[in-house]
Amino acid sequence: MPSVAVRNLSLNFGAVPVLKNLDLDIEEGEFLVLLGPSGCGKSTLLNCIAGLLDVSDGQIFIKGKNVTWEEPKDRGIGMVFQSYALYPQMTVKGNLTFGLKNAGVARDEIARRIARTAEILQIEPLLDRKPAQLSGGQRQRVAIGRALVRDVDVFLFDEPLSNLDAKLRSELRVEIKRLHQKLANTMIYVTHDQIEAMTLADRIAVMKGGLIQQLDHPQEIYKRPVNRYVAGFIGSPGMNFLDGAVSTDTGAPRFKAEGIDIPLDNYRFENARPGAAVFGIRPEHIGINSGDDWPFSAAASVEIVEPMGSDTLVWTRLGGQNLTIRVSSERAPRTGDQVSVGFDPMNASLFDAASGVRL
Amino acid sequence: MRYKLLTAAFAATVALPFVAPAGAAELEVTHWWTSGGEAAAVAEFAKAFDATGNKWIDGAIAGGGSTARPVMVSRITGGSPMAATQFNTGRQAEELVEAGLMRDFTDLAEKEHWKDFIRPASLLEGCTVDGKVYCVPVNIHSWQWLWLSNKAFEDAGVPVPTNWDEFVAAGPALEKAGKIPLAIGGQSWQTTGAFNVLIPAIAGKDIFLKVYKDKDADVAAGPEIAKVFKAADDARKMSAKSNVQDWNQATNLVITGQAGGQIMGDWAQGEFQVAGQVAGKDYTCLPGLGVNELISTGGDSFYFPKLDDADKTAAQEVLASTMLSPATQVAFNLKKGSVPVRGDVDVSAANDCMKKGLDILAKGDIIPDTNQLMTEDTNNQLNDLFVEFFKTPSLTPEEAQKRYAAIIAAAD
Amino acid sequence: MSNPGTLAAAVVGADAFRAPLEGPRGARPRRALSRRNIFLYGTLIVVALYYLVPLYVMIVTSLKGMPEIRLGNIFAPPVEITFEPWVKAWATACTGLNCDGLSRGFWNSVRITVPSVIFSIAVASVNGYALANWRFKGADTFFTILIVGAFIPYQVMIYPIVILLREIGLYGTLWGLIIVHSIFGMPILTLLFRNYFASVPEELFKAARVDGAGFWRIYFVIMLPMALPIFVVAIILQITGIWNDFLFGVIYTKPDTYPMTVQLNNIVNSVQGVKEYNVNMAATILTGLVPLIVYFVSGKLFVRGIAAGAVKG
Amino acid sequence: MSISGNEVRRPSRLFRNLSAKIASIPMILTALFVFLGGTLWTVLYSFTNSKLLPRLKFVGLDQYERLWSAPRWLTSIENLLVYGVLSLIFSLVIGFLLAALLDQKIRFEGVFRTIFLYPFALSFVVTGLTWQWILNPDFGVQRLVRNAGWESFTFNPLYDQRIVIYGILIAGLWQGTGLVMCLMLAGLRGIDEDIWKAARVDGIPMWKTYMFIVIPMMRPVFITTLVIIASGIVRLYDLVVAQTSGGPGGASEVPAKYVYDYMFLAQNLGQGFAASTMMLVTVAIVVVPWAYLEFGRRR
Repeated sequence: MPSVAVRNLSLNFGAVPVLKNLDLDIEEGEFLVLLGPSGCGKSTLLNCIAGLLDVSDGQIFIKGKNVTWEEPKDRGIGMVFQSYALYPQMTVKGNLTFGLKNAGVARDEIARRIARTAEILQIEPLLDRKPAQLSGGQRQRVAIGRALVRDVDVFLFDEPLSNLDAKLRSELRVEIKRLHQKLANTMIYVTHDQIEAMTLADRIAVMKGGLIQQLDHPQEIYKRPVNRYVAGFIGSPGMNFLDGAVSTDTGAPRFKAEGIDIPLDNYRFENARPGAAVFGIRPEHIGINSGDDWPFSAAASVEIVEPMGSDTLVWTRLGGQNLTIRVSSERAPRTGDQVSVGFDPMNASLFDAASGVRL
Repeated sequence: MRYKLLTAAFAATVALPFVAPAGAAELEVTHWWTSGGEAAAVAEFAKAFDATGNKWIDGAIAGGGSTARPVMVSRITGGSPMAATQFNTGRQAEELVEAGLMRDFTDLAEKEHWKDFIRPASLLEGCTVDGKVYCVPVNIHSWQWLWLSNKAFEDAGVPVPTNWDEFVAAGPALEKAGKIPLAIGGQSWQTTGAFNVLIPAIAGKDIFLKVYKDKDADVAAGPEIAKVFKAADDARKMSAKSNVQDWNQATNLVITGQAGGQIMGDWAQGEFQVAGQVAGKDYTCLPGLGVNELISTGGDSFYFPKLDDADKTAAQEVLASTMLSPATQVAFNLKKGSVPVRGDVDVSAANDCMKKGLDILAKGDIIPDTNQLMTEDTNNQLNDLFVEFFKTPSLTPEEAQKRYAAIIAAAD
Repeated sequence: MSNPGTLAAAVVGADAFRAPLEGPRGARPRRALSRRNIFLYGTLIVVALYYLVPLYVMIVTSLKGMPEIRLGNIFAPPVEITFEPWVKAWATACTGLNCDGLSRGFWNSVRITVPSVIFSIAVASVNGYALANWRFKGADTFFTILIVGAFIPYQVMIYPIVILLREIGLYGTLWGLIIVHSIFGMPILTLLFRNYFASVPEELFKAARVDGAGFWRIYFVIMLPMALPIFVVAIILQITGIWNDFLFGVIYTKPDTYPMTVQLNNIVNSVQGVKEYNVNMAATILTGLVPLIVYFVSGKLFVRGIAAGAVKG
Repeated sequence: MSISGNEVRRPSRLFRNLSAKIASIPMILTALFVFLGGTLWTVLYSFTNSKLLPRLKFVGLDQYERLWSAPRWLTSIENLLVYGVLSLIFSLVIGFLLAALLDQKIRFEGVFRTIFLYPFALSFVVTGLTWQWILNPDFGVQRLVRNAGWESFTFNPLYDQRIVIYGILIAGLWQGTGLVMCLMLAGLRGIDEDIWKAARVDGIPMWKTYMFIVIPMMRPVFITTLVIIASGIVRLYDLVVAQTSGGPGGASEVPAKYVYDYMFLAQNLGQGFAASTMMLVTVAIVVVPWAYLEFGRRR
């Protein structure tokens, strides 16, 4: 039985549809990330699951129970917010216990849960402080703690790390992952940061315009994006896209553009058809002067070199189109060099130029 | 009073061109005369003054002296004075005069022989500081009147009383007929006024003077005043249902027969007149509450702040003369319901009540007005006491008298 | 584009789970007349009635003749509508000898209100800006004095101000009155502007300084255009405050220049026999009309402006 | 390369921020000469026996002794206390409740808001007159109810000494709660949406969320509101004059009216100044520490 299930979920704000007939099943103990740019409906979906927004149509199940019309508190969820939403005039302890006291949980039970939560999150020294006396990272820990003490099966995270600086963000990211491993709860996590999504998720749901574009394991989404939108959204630096056309004139399919002719023998087509297409290849799948025997190789000129420490990004021009390549720093060329670039179309993705659907 | 009205008018027309200045000026005159009778009266001043070629700019401030006086004082001390302003005859403007802000009219007064025709002499004395004349008294007002509605008593089936005791005795009958026996407005000066009227009527003139002129606190705490408080206690019981604020609303209750009577100064007469009522027929007036026929000689005076403008300064003198001229005095006072300050004008047009007043005045049965005897400060403390006394049944006459005596003891 | 539904099903591959999942679907049913709505709107409507009754009484009374007022109750609608009280209040009601009603006071009020509003807001906004962005030593002390000054009853200050104005020779002039209004508007207005400017991101102010803009340039070019919401609040507060002022109007003007409120007081207190309630009410509405219109037209901006920074401590 | 040249002197402190100082001159002058100067002047002359005009003839504490033995002053203080406490409580409670109701995403919010706010546009004189009229026993509410058949109904606050101050309170609240509602509404709108969500997830009932979370979060709003209401209460004058003129029998007197009446009506400036000094002292005891904490020290 899925831990959380969403059936035919629709939500309209007035006449504006925000979520369109969504279906989603989340397994027990799974870490699902809802990923997308702002306005894609990911937070709205989370709020619907939490019961903070009333759905227009469809059903929501949590642990097999239909909670479509339940109050948030009765859904067995805990939620962590982007702005932490800590009650500012209460101490950390007050924040953690307020909901429990309201639910009428026995005093020793509350104490036990507080102790456990504080231990897990290592916030024991903070218990008597007020939120204003905490740093951003500490506040977020307390916010997580507030979800934790509820002792629920499903945790909802609404962009919990967006308000933190880069270093803290990566630290807390690890901590959330550790937390998930330790608790093994179902977690639904909303973010616009694809690195967070990739690092944390068991599965990622990439959303756009109120629809789930692709729901899959991170590697699968990374390797085999279902459309050009997903391909572009995932990965940093982004996937290279070359405009051209698939032709089968000579028998075997080839991708052709000005000055480019790529044999597609190794490519696993899902639905091959000739015509205008976009060829996508990730920067780390391209080699420079590697001497390997690539199915495709060509000469390109280096325009910009960006050292990033372990890796270096090389911006080149191939047949009038941009091509970004990630190489290890020892092998980085210099600006203005003529280099030979090569890759295996097996690692590439082909999309229909008009619909963006994977070919 | 020997002179005919005509003679007076003639005298005025002769006198006026004589003092009229070359340049006409606009003079702003502030006062708090805004009720029907008052406005009609002040119009007489304006008409007479405009006839001299100058212009009367009316600066009426409604709401009574309490609203108007702060405005007047502020403007005079602020250095933006009006050309002439009303105060009650007495000590209200004393300090403004001492501060040198008011014009000295001694020369004009001597030239026009004010001393000879203004009576009683106490009026001009009220305007005199260190032997110099600073104001023009324009009327004599007396407080000691009980105004009775003939209709109300008719409705109640009792004869119209002829004195205070009968009036008190008629109270229950009036009340039974659904009338308010005694109308008193909520403004504090009305209650003080009523009490001060009761003193000479109940305790006599000597006691009145001992308390207010000599500030004798022992007398104020004594048995005579205790009797007055007893009478005031009657009065407050009779006025318990009087739910109006302004004095002329109270008068209106009498005019319309909703109330039996009102203790109010002679200015109330103007209201009866505007309502077209006739003394003796529609209403009855009892000077001195019908007990002790004497009247006080208060009234209004005009003060003239010092101005820079020469034309206006000249016009101020014209205005002063105009206000005192026999014709204006008659016209003004008939409308106002007050008595002219001149003893030499014909007031045959006066009605019954005014004539009663004139007779008493001629007999010399007069007492000074409380405004002349006491500072505004003391008057105000008395106001605070009596407004509370009249509206608070739980405040006993004994307790009130104790507070009364304390105020008198502290008065200067 | 692939169908997300199929996709999810394909990934999970668990159609078997779907059968037992039963229960309500769709939006939670809400009746328009739910208990919550009855309570909510019921309360609001009852309270709104309480707020509207006086206005209703004012209007109804002003349209009745005096006999009808004396007989009927004040809440009854007029049997016979008459506009005479309005005409009288506007044009012919008397105070002393002046029988031109409120009409004279209207333009006087405009002449007093417009420059006073402009001047007082100009001064207070610059003050607030200086306090928020250009702090100097002692500024807060002066500001504290100013705030405490907001609690001083106006009456207490009448005398000192009379003396002050006399000494600088402005007593009885329009400028004198403008200064008085500016002085008494200053505490609250300065507080509003200070709070608002303090909430403007400091980076903006710093950027402008780096760009070489000085005190006045930053004020006029950067701050002023941004401060529109709070200016609306200040303007509304000042228009109503100054238009409704009685005390200063009566003390610092002359009969020729009496504002409308003084005329209103004169008309209402010039009782002739009986109180003409209908004329009083008409005069009252006429006097309150300008600030009322200001509120009806710009109430939304007022609320928005207050939300935009007025209430930030 | 040598780093030298004209030695730059540190500019005088006085001229730093010169424009700001010049721009603050009106405020400084007002604070110093009007509010501070005027106050000191008033306090100084409260020790004199000034009558119509201020004169420096000192009489020690005489004016204060007289003040505190004057029954009217005691009544005034009592009235201000009753009115002040009730007005504070009711305007805050009613203002907040109205704001909370309007914050429920209701329809016609603008209409309701305008209705609640419009009395604030009217002057106290107008407010006082209108309510005097409505509370008039012969024409207003009492008559209405009696006409409807309840003959013994008595609601006559303006002519009943015991309850007159409540009659004034009714009018005062009518006039003032709109602004309080407005401020509260602004405060409510400023509360982070996530707080509400968090409270809902925690299962905290709405009234508890308001009581224990939202209201404490609105502290700055409450303080601003408090300043505005309290300064209005201390200055309460016009409303009383328009509605009751202090009556009946002085039962609705307030300190500001005492000050005004003694300064101008009784022509006893010294007494008026003493009364206003007492008002100032009371205000200062409450306000100065708060203002100092709120504005003086925050850097």
